[in-house]
Amino acid sequence: MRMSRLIDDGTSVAVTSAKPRLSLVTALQILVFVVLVAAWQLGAALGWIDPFFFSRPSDIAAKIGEWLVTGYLWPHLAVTLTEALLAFVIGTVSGVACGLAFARIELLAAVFDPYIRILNALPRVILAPILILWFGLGMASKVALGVTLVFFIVFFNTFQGIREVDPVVRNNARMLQASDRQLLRHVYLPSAMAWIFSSLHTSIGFALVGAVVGEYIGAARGIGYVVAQAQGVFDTTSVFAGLILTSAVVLVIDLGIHRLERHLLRWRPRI
Amino acid sequence: MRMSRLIDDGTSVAVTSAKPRLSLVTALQILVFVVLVAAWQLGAALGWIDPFFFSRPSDIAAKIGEWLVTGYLWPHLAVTLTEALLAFVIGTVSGVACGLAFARIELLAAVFDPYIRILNALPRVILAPILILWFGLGMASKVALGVTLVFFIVFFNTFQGIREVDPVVRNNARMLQASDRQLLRHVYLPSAMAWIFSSLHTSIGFALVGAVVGEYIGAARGIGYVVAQAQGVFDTTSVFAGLILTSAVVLVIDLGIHRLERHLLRWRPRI
Amino acid sequence: MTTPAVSCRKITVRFATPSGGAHTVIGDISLDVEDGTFVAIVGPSGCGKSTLLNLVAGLLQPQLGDIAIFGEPLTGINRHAGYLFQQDALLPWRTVLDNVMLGLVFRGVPRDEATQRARQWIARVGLTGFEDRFPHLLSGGMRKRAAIAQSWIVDPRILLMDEPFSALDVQTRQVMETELLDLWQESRRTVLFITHDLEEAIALADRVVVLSAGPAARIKGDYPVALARPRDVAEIRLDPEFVELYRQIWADLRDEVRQSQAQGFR
Amino acid sequence: MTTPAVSCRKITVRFATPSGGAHTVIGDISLDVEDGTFVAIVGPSGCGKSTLLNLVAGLLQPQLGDIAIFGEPLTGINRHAGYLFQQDALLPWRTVLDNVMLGLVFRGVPRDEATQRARQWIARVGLTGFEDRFPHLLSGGMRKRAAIAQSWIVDPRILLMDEPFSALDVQTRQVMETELLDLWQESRRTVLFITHDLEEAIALADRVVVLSAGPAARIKGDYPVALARPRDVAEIRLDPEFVELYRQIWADLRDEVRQSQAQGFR
Amino acid sequence: PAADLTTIRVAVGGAGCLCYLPTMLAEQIGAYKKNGLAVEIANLKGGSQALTAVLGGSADVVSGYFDHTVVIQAKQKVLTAFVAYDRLPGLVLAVSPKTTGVASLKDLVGKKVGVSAPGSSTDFFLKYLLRKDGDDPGSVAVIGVGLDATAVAAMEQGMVDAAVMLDPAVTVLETKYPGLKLLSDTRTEADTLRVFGGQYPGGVLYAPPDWIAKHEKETQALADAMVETLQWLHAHSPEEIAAKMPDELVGPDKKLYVAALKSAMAMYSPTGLMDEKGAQAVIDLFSQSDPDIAKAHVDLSKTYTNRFAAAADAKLGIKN
Ligand SMILES: Nc1ncnc2c1ncn2[C@@H]1O[C@H](COP(=O)(O)OP(=O)(O)OP(=O)(O)O)[C@@H](O)[C@H]1O
Ligand SMILES: Nc1ncnc2c1ncn2[C@@H]1O[C@H](COP(=O)(O)OP(=O)(O)OP(=O)(O)O)[C@@H](O)[C@H]1O
Ligand SMILES: [Mg+2]
Ligand SMILES: [Mg+2]
Repeated sequence: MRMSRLIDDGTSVAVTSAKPRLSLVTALQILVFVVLVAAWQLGAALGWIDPFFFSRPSDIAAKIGEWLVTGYLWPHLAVTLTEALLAFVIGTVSGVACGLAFARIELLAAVFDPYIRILNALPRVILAPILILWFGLGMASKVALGVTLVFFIVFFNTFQGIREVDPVVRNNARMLQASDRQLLRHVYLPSAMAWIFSSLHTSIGFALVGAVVGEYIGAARGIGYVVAQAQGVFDTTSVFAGLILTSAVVLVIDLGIHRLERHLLRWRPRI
Repeated sequence: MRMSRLIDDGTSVAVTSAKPRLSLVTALQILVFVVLVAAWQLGAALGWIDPFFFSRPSDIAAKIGEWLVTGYLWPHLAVTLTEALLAFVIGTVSGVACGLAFARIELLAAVFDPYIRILNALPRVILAPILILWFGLGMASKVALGVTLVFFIVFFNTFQGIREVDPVVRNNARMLQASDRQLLRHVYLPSAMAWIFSSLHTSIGFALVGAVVGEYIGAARGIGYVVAQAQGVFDTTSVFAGLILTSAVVLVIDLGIHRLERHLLRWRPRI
Repeated sequence: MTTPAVSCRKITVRFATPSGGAHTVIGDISLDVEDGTFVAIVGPSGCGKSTLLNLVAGLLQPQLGDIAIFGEPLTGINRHAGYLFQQDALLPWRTVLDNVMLGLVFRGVPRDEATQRARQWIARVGLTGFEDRFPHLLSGGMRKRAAIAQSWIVDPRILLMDEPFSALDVQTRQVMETELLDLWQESRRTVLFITHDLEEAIALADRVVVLSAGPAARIKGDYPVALARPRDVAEIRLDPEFVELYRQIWADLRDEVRQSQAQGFR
Repeated sequence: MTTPAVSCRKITVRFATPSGGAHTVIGDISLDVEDGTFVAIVGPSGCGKSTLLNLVAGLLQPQLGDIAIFGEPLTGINRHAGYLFQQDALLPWRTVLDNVMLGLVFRGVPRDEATQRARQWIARVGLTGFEDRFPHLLSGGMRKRAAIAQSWIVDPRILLMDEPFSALDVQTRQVMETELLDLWQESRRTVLFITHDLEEAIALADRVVVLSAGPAARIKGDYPVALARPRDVAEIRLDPEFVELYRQIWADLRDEVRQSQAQGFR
Repeated sequence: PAADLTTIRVAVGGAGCLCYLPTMLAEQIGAYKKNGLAVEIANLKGGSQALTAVLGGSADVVSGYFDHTVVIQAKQKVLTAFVAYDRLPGLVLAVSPKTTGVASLKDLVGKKVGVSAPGSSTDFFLKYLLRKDGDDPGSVAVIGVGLDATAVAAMEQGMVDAAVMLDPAVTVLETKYPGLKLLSDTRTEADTLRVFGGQYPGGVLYAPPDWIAKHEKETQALADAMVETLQWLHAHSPEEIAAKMPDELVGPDKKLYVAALKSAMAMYSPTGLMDEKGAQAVIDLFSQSDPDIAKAHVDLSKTYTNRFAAAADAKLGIKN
């Protein structure tokens, strides 16, 4: 463990406990993947795992290949991703905005606190029919479902992040005559940034969950629709293929978030 | 806004922007409640809101009263709460433990990072059948569903919270010869506490969501079962009554979490 | 008589103790500071110097008593004051340059002009070449110097400084002291300056206020410093008048510190 | 010849600059410290003093060169050293008492004994009555004193101190200096002591090391202090030998600071 | 050209169920298009959700079980069926392969029985069977197990002792466990008559009466398309039907699908007409099970109309 990043000039001494090397990490990741998949395939072959319920990796791969070749998947994936991204953006923006407002306006926070908690405890999936009622069977209802999941995760973290601001730094900015807006922009937001990003990693997953579950409950297209249909005809392979593909896509989006985070939080001491 | 809590000795001067007074807050909370309920009831009476979809507050209150009197609700509520609490505890403990492990062991974090993200992006509700397959139709499958929701929220926040520890404080403890265990107990955990608590507020809600949704999909008792039954016969009143009651219970649990948080984080400067 | 820049009337400050009691930090202090004077505040560690500055800054409200700034009762933040905090107070997510120009940006100075003025100030505190560093990459003394530039650049009518130079080596410190005196000479701002270095206090100030040991600190002594201006911070320490004043205040201070130690030490 | 307590051989430290380049902070320094000696380190602000202490503490690895502690190459944390950091380093979630006894708790000392010893130390640094306060409720000087107690209580074989007394008023400071000398006299630990106060350095140390201005700081001078022990930190400043030494080192230091300013200031 | 087609949004509560097959088949054989309709089929998790979607205006027509039009009258809402494509309900009460000693309904007392969801048609069916047999419906523990893989898993693992199921789930189990004990199989006309004393409608197309009034032409077109489809269906073998269906509805096991289809063929009505006795049977069944429905005095004439199906039959020259 080091206090800070050092420059390694090649001639230098060995450095203890450096960041694990990239190639090693990749190798191990692949190893884990191979082991898991092999165990699954073997389990299915030996009858420990019932392929009726869990399918087989080889079948899933074949199914994914088929979808990619026939292009069957793209329109569904496009719909689901659009919904998830919209839910993510809307949920994040509103979560951050409300978190800021609540953290700054004590009366607001005190009065609405129990209501926010009640809403957070509502099982949204049960409310899905109501969302469909309000927003129809199209994208809007799925986006709404996703937003109800993302919002609270982002909200609670933003709220807490703002309260974590170093009082001395905040007072310094106030003495430098920052207006409330400027305080928000230059002090509260950057200070809460680590908190907000932490919630984004969770919430991108939940945005997708919202979209897929919404489609699963009622839709005419989207991955959730595909999965629901497959489940109806005991096509476990397609269920897994659909889930795996969506996860892969989220992984890519999350990587983007991670990049952004690294950039925006480059001012922090590296541990 | 004040730098710190002052003692008000009665004779003292007016203090600017003090914490909003408790009675005012309560009054406003009740006002908000009354306005919302009245609008709802009135909307239903005037036909703006279709009671078929949204019921009426008076009906809901009557239904809750009936349940309480006949005792119909208690066994269901008990089941759901047990599931939610178990999911909450298991999810939190495992989330914190994994968060700690990941934050401390870089290789582990690097290798499993994509897998954690993939799992987080899986729509659990679709996996509910698989959970039922593994854990049966009883409580265990609902607890498992709740855990899959709670775990990630707590995990990501713990992971980040640990990384937020002040490097100087950490180095100080290391120079005082803290062992790795001691470092964890005396430095990392307390430092991450604010982060962990922030995630607990979100996750208690999700623990309940997991339990109720699990029951909704397949169970013989529990609030989710009651709600599913009511939805099947278009009994919106019971749906809302069930949801409202559970939310109320979560509110009480969350209050407990809040108390604990206040106690454990009493060392922080009040803003 | 002109209205004083800062006027504290019978101020009392109490803090809650963990055990639920009250800890009186400042007990019934009154203090007037005329506009344009340089006041140094000295006193034992933990007696309430920073608390006093927080009061004048408007960051803390007293339980009893009133504070007026240029004759107006102080409510909320003191808009006339700049404050150099005892602790690290730079925005960690801003580079040195951005930190230094922050006050200008807040006041709506155009970015170009602000950048240019900030660069000048960075040079004055000897941080040229470190403009694009984030604070955690600086040494303690460098952070302090950046903070000095940050609070001086906006040229506030009242300058509150809490041990600004204690993290600096002797030479850099003299440079900064001279810089401060030059600045003050030009614009005659009101300065409240906390220091542990009595020599520094006398060398710089028009008036040295000695606080008594806490709890319930009072003003123990209030010494006018009649030394001629402009002063050379290095030379003046040899001035007999300086030495005499030092002896007087020191005697006063020593009593206080002794008392504070009697309460706390051993 | 005995093995030195600390031995640095041709140490070079570079940091990455934001622009992607490298900034050499310490350039090829070699330094041996015999066991039981009290070494003071002085040098201009930002020259690399804290970096040097981090190296000896094992918190930072040099790009080039080796460090040995009691003859053993240093890998990871230096288990023989106690470190009093320049920044606030108390655990904010622990009361003063808990903070002070932390090192003992880590070493498995029974709680009762640890508490008792911690209370003694709290008294020695004058914080009696503040045992159950959390750090953010203390003044800057009080926090520093708590940190002093925290690092001294475990009585490490090598004591690293980074500007321990600069936040203290003159009198408290003398009390702490005396305390430190007493402690050292008893147990003859090895001390590396960074200060900006040259008088303090000479009054306390066996040896004063002057670092040159950065970048690539080197050892500019290394002065043995032959003043008799035990010393009275207040009286010794009047000793002619002291004054002569001060003059010598000051001349040396001034050059350095001037150079550092020429690079940075204006 | 597509621009001339009227778009109708049809909500189905679980497109995988064979009971709804004609809805999808019509699309596959181009029956909708032929009648000037563009149909957009939305798949919902359950029949009640499909109904809610139509009442809320997010869909126009439900392809679902007739019994919902009865239940909903207790809530002062009216929905009218205009084509009945299933003349048998297709509900099967099967005993878990893990459970021994259940030979009749009586043996279910004190046991756990799975239904798709509490409060659903399967639930009511179970209770009706029990009551008819003279058993107390409260004496069995009802568990929601869904319709598809969950239900199969619950049966296979013995999490429930018996379950009310639909196809293809029943056929899946039957294939895996050839001796599967069925306590009641309303995929057959015989069992349906024994249980209900007449035909008992399953899947129908229904819509709010005012929608029908405003969309006479479209309703008729839907009825026409559906009856054509039924005719086509009975004129083809299960293999040919399966070949027409989209892959995602057939699933990975075509043989299984065909097998299920075979046992389901009798279920599909050739005419699309509602049997009045059957409709009355539904009302009776639900009035018995649910006091609210009994109180509501369901108006049979509002629950369905044979007007459109009769006209369609006439057009195609089908004799009734
Ligand atoms: N983590 C880091 N990354 C990059 N540069 C650093 C880092 N830490 C210190 N530096 C640089 O190293 C130089 C020396 O820093 P150091 O803290 O050792 O100075 P110092 O002699 O202790 O100064 P002071 O007396 O002001 O405390 C400074 O120029 C600083 O900017
Ligand atoms: N927020 C607070 N809550 C409770 N007590 C406080 C608080 N801030 C300061 N105190 C107490 O007030 C007293 C004075 O603190 P202050 O920071 O004003 O001292 P100071 O004179 O600046 O000391 P130093 O020279 O060490 O900085 C101390 O005893 C401290 O414990
Ligand atoms: Mg102070
Ligand atoms: Mg330093």
